[in-house]
Amino acid sequence: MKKVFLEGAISPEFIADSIAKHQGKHSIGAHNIFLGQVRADEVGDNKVVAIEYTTYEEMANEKLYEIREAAFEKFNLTCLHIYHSLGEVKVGDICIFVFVSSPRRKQVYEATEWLVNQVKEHVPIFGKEILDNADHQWKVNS
Amino acid sequence: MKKVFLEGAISPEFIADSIAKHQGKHSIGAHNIFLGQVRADEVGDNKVVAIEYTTYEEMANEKLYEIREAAFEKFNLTCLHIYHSLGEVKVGDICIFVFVSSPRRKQVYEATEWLVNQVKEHVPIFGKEILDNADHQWKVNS
Amino acid sequence: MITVNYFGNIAEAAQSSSETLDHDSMSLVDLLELLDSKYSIAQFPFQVAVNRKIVSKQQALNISDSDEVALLPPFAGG
Amino acid sequence: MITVNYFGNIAEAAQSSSETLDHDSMSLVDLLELLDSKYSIAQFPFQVAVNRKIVSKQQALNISDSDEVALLPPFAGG
Repeated sequence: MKKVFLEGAISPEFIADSIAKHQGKHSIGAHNIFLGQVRADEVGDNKVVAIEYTTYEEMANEKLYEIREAAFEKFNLTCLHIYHSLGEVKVGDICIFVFVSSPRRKQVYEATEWLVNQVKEHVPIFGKEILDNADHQWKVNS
Repeated sequence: MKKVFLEGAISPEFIADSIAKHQGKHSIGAHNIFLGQVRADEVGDNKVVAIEYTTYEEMANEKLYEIREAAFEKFNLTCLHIYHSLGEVKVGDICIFVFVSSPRRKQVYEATEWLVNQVKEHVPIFGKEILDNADHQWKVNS
Repeated sequence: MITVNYFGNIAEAAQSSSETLDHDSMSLVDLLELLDSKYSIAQFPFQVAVNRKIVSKQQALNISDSDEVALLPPFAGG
Repeated sequence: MITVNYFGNIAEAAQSSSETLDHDSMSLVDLLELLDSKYSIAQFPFQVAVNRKIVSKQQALNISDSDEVALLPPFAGG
């Protein structure tokens, strides 16, 4: 089982490394990458400055395994990777990285979209939005 | 007018830099990235080892400008970038990089797909597939 | 001993991320009533997972010693 | 003087990426016939761009001095 959860923000360098690792696979013709970035949403007179993520990791890993298996059934993929932050991720930083590779481009967009939606709907991850006045509120996916 | 054409392969570091440059824009919540990677396709008994790209650059830039404008009309995007290699790109290396950013994720997948298809259909780029026996053939998009 | 895990705003209300209840066995419905009497959890939207599978809060399910119960507020990944 | 740009396998057939023809003005159809007589371009699939816009090969178009003509094989970007 691959590791999905990383402590803190996902760096551009981590993403570059992941891309580089796929350059030895010469059957791949197309990659699609989704990145979620923490937005400075307004909450009344205040602004979100960071999100603190927690998870129910044992259940999350079971769900992620099911999602991964289903994706390989559903789409023609060479490989796929899902990474999600835990702990604090500041505004402008990246908290989710979904990476799909296939011989041809046709299905990669849909596969990425499907994976992101599955993670949002079915994986027990919780987000505490920290505001600039030090208050917080609990994030709910829309 | 932004520069689209780059000499040689597009490196993972270049992609990481592009991502990092968007981390100061705090209205962005979702990025989608498409990468095209040169495949070692079989051609009879031989294999593709590289593609040499050329373009009719003046016309390509006009077309790319139209495509960019149409994309901003069509989708709710904060920004978009298109990069394409010229010259030799070896198997496993990246020859096209399309990068779309938006406040929310909903449209980013479709926007990327649309942009990649527009570039493939309407931008005058030509690809000479170099085989491992030093022969070549001219690539045609499917 | 039944273990209950709390997350998000429910962990906040319980001031704890996990606790072990001094019961060997009880129905899920009774367990949720007990927890509501302690932490007023009924005010929050949440789902229940038993042994890492989502179950209905009304399900006639007996929770015993080795079961792992979790109260899960709305998911917010991504 | 009409400038014609060649790309891909047509540049290969013409052994050149661009040439200037010693004509002040001629129809597109005549120009394409002239080029076919020189390089047998009719064997290749291609589109024609005049001043960077795709035009039909049959279009009744007069090509003159300042026009930029290009013969474009199938696109292969990406």
